[in-house]
Amino acid sequence: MKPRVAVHKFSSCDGCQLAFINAGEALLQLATLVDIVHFAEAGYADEEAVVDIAFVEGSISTPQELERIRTIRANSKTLITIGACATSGGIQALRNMHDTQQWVEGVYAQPEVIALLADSTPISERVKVDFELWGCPVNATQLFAVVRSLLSGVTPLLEQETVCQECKRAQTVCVMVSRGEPCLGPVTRGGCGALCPAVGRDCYACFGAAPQANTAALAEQFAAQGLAPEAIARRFLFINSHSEPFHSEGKKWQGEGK
Amino acid sequence: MMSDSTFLPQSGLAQLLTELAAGHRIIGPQVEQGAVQYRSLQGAAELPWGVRVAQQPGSYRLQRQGSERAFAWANGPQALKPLLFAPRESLWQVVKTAAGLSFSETLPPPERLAVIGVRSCDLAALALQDRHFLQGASPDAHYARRREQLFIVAVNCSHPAATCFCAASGDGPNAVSGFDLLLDELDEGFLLTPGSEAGQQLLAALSVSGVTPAQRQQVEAQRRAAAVQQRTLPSSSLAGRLLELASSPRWQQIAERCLACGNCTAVCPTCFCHSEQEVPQLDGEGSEHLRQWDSCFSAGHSLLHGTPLRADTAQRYRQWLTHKFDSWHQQFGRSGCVGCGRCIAWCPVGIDVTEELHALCGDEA
Amino acid sequence: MSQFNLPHEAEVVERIEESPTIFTLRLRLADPAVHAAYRFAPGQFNMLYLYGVGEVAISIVSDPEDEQMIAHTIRQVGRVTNGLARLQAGDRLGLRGPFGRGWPLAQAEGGDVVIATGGLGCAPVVAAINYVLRRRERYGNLIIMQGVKHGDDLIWCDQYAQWAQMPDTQVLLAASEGGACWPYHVGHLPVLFEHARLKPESSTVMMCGPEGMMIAVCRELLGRGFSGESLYLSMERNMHCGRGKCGHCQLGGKFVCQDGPIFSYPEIAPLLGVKGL
Amino acid sequence: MSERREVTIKVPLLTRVEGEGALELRIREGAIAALQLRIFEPPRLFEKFLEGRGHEEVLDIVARICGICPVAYQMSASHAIESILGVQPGPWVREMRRLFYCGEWLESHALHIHLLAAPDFIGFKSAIEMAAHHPAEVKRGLRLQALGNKILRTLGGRSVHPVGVRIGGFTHAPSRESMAELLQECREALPEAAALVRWLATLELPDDEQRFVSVALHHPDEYPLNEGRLRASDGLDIGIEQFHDYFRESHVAHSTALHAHYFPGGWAEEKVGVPYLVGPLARLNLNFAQLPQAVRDNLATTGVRFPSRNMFHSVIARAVEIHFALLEAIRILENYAPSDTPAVGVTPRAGVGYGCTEAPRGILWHRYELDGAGKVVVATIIPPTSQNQARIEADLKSSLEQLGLERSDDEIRLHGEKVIRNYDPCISCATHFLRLKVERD
Ligand SMILES: Cc1cc2nc3c(=O)[nH]c(=O)nc-3n(C[C@H](O)[C@H](O)[C@H](O)COP(=O)(O)OP(=O)(O)OC[C@H]3O[C@@H](n4cnc5c(N)ncnc54)[C@H](O)[C@@H]3O)c2cc1C
Ligand code: SF4
Ligand code: SF4
Ligand code: SF4
Repeated sequence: MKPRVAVHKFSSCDGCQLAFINAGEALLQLATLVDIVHFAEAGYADEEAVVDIAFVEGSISTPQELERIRTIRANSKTLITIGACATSGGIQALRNMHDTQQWVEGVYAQPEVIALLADSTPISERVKVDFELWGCPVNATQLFAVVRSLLSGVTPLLEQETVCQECKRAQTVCVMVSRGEPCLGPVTRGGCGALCPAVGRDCYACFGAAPQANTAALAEQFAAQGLAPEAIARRFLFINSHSEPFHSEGKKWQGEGK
Repeated sequence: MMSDSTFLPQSGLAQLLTELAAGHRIIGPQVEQGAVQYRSLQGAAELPWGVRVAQQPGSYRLQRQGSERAFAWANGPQALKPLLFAPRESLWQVVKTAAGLSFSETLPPPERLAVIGVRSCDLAALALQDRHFLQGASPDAHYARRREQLFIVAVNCSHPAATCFCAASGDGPNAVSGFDLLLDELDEGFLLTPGSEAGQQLLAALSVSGVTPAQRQQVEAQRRAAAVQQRTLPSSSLAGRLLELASSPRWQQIAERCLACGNCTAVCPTCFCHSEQEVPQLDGEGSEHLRQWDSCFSAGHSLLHGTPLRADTAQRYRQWLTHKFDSWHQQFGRSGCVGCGRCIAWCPVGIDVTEELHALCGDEA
Repeated sequence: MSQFNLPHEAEVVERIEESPTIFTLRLRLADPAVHAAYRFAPGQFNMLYLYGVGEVAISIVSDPEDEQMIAHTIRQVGRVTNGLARLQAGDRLGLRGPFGRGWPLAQAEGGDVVIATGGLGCAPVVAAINYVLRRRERYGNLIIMQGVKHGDDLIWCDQYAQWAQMPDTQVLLAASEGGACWPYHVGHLPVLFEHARLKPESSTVMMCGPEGMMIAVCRELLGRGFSGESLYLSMERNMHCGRGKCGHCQLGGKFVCQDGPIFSYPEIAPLLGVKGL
Repeated sequence: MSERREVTIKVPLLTRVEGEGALELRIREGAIAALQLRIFEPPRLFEKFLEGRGHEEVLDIVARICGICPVAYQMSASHAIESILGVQPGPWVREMRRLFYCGEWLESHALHIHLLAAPDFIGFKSAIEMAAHHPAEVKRGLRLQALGNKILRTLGGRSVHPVGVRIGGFTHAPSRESMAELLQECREALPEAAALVRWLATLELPDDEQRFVSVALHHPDEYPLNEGRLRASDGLDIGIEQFHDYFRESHVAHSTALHAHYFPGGWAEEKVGVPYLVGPLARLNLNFAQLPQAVRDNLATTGVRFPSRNMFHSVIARAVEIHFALLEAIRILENYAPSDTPAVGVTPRAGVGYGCTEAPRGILWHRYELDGAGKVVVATIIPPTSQNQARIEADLKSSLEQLGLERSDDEIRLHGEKVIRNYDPCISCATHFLRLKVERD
């Protein structure tokens, strides 16, 4: 029996499910290996289906979404979050540091129809998650590796090392050391292939914090290289602002700016 | 050794490269992405003429000095390591058929490489990697394949960086062996010293002349000057000493600064740790077994029964420093550090191994 | 390419369920010539490759003179071992090896053999026990001591009972928390030394288990007059290549995969008990 | 079937669109009583959290509004901010931006045609099912999509949320080798693009003549991507900074996306605006003459003529733009040389700036106000989907009436979905957040 697979979307930009949609022939191949039962963008709509594997993109930011994710959890054997939104609340979690309701009231003609939860939260704050794939967006390599592992009946392997390791293997010249750019690679989880330094810029941590990230030491180094406290805060409070240790580190420097 | 040297005027460099190119792909230093790097070299014009390098802990900057020299820089971010011990490569493949599993080795295609500009520290590192990968019951076929094809043109360092301490480690700045041909660069040309049969043959094809006493004197002075370096190592051997310091509070202090990013191990020309990885095809019909550089700073490096044995950064930093400067003696009969200073310059937060060693051993730098 | 670099195809001939999480695979190399040429010593290990997933280090438990089969007893602890657990007779896998240095069984001949193990199912010593039992005449007494944390953790009860029936063989079991029905000794493994017929001058001790336990055993036995040279420990570290190249298994200056996994006490004494080494 | 039935048709989750939306339709007494394209994509409030961020962060933020057209967001924002900072990145950057945009058009259009729209016209539930019967066409589409993504990766590091752009240009200049490889692949794909146009023209597309206003950028010398004046098919011709004088959005309760309307006489003068069309069909209707001859010649063989009032010619317009994008990419790649200065430096200063570029789905309008430190004070972003939404509802009404409201629920539902998909709505972009004045009907 082929495993049944669903791809669900919550508050997001659609970019992570594009890793499937952009996969070309691999997508067609995937369809021969699993039964895709729900994947709205690809043309399959059976949201309530019971599945073996559910991929979830997007964060939970409305009461309806909260209801929906609970149903999905109940219907899914293995639930995997894909991307920063689902895994850490994503870029829209930047609103968590503000009074969102006030924003909405001040500007929408009929704010009562805009139902938003106070925070944009990762899936794991609402229901149990089996595996989390970081990245804004995730890439096809990550996704298909997980699918392959599950097809082979083994636990997926998740990225543990820092972006620096990938950067060095690509033999990219370190932008921090050679140009003083405030690169977040040393505290960021690998998986992207160290894209940013490869195109000549600093990493902005879209793959989230690496395990045991020493953000304090890196922030001190940024400060020593002349970055203003408020700018240091903004670096940590960005794509994954809702997750630790980025949240605390950012808040710490935000305080110092005032 | 300078006795069998000859002189090649600067204009002769093109000839040297042409001769080399006859049998090899030439790898030479070039400025790319703001650093001097080993890349495929098309001609002498691509060399980093007039480039110097200022290095400090956590900092590497190119400087244009307008001098007439091509090799007046200290080392770049990578040594010979990536050329022989590839950052990521396939070891073998397996195909699944009805009959079973069929394994096949994936060796790199043979390619004759000539590298020009190699420094003495990197030759010492190469010798260590040779020992690690080529000796023992199971020599590494991938490394061996590349190593057999390598022709080395070394250059004595005339402008060591502030991070260099090859004089202290005993690996430089002047090369004594391990090269096919050795250059000492002067403003008007090069002193050439052969180091192998192949190097001798190459020399014979060049229009060289005898070395004048003035040139000889200049080279001698240059060699002496390069050996004057700022950084030092603790005066007595560290064999067995660091392990005894396993519970020093210093490790915890370093861990507060260390990012555990692994840059130091990646740029280190002797570090050999790698992990093996399986990359199966989506359809399940075949799979590839790769290896890639790993670091003792990564969690997976010491994983045992699901948790890392070296749980925190203090233990990982201790593993790095202790292995490099102490356990290495037991494994290879010498320290694993060749004094290139890369881990100092390329550490994003500028942690300096020489400073840490002095502090740990309780003596002054 | 050598058998150390490239896996050989092997076939699962038999799968034996030892406990809910421990199983034994009896393997035959697919190429008869390769199988016939395969030689190993007890205490050595193979890298077993699960197709499309990865490799793990597993000791060989079969007898070196068993020309039919290479056997491995495996405990399910993670990704690869859980996957290996699903293999059935007829399935294929990859095998590289043998690697490492085995038990000093030749050197132990003529004297007593003392086995001290702790924790759950210690495969490496099973190879040594079986080796000695099959060549009973070459050895003196065989003393098998096993310590577990809780009485329920003891597996292979039948196996211990069977061994206890063999001539000149003593089997002693201890649990730190025995529980009401635990018929054996209560306490850490060294409590068994009171009951063991130990002969410090003519014994070889082979140990396997958690490092803390092995250190305690060594300390106790040294106190009882055993020489350091007579004590052997089986060490465990993360392993990828199995051939002393990948660097994961380093323990001080040792590569556990090739310098070990069996070490004599003096070789590694300074390294024992250092946290995070 | 009775003329007097009262039916409610709901499509709770639209498939094969980007983002999530629904359609609700009430028919009473043979007439449409209510019709709502509901966009329930939660507002992600980008304009708000852009406030206080540095100008150098804006491109990484706005890219995340949409995974399918991040380049459009990055381009509109770059132009707006550069106009404030008073920098002109020069011809190299201009060309590379056009190439970058070609990559996005190629990727987005090929994705839409093959994975989202074509199954409608051929009668499949999904492209995956269609691939079993039409492997050559589907794989050709996937190849074109992949090539678009490769262009994006070469310049931007990755195709979704590219990292290679910055205010002032690009973070790096791709190597000659990588660009030569792209050129080769574009040349190989060119005949496939031409064949795609011809293939789509053979499909049985609904004949759906409608009256609507097309709005697009127009540039005197080229087919519009990054630059031009705003034109409408009724003769409007304004600078992009005048957009808000003629186009305004309002909040309707059933949608989190704002509806935009066109006020032909100027917003200040008029009470009621009209729906308008942006996107490939509107672009082609207003810029047909700007297309390269080869594109026009190929199209001529099909008998399809532009300007066109058949809404379903949108899908052909997309293919035509793929053909154009490839030719344009080839032209740029043939002249490629790496630049030492892939970006010009910028110094912060205060001001207001506008950017309007042609996203695959139509004009994407940005307005920023920066403070003296170069930080965002106010940001306004008007994505194409919210501009098309009123038009989609109007189209649905007219198409369904034309189809015949007596048809079965299934037929009506299917046709409604087809109509919506034809706009390639990008619901994820429903982030726009009106801050100034709000109109109540
Ligand atoms: C010399 C030696 C002999 C061994 N003999 C046996 C045996 O006979 N029977 C048995 O059940 N187990 C044995 N082990 C332990 C066995 O290798 C691990 O249990 C196994 O590697 C765990 O892999 P996993 O993928 O299931 O677990 P995970 O926890 O998912 O491990 C992930 C990876 O980390 C590495 N790793 C994790 N734990 C260990 C470990 N303990 N040792 C080495 N690498 C590890 C492996 O590369 C493994 O694939 C032996 C280990 C060594 C070093
Ligand atoms: S550029 Fe960034 S990711 Fe790369 S090594 Fe330097 S700090 Fe690490
Ligand atoms: S380098 Fe950093 S910001 Fe760039 S893609 Fe990778 S993780 Fe994301
Ligand atoms: S010493 Fe420096 S380079 Fe090495 S892991 Fe620590 S921070 Fe990274």
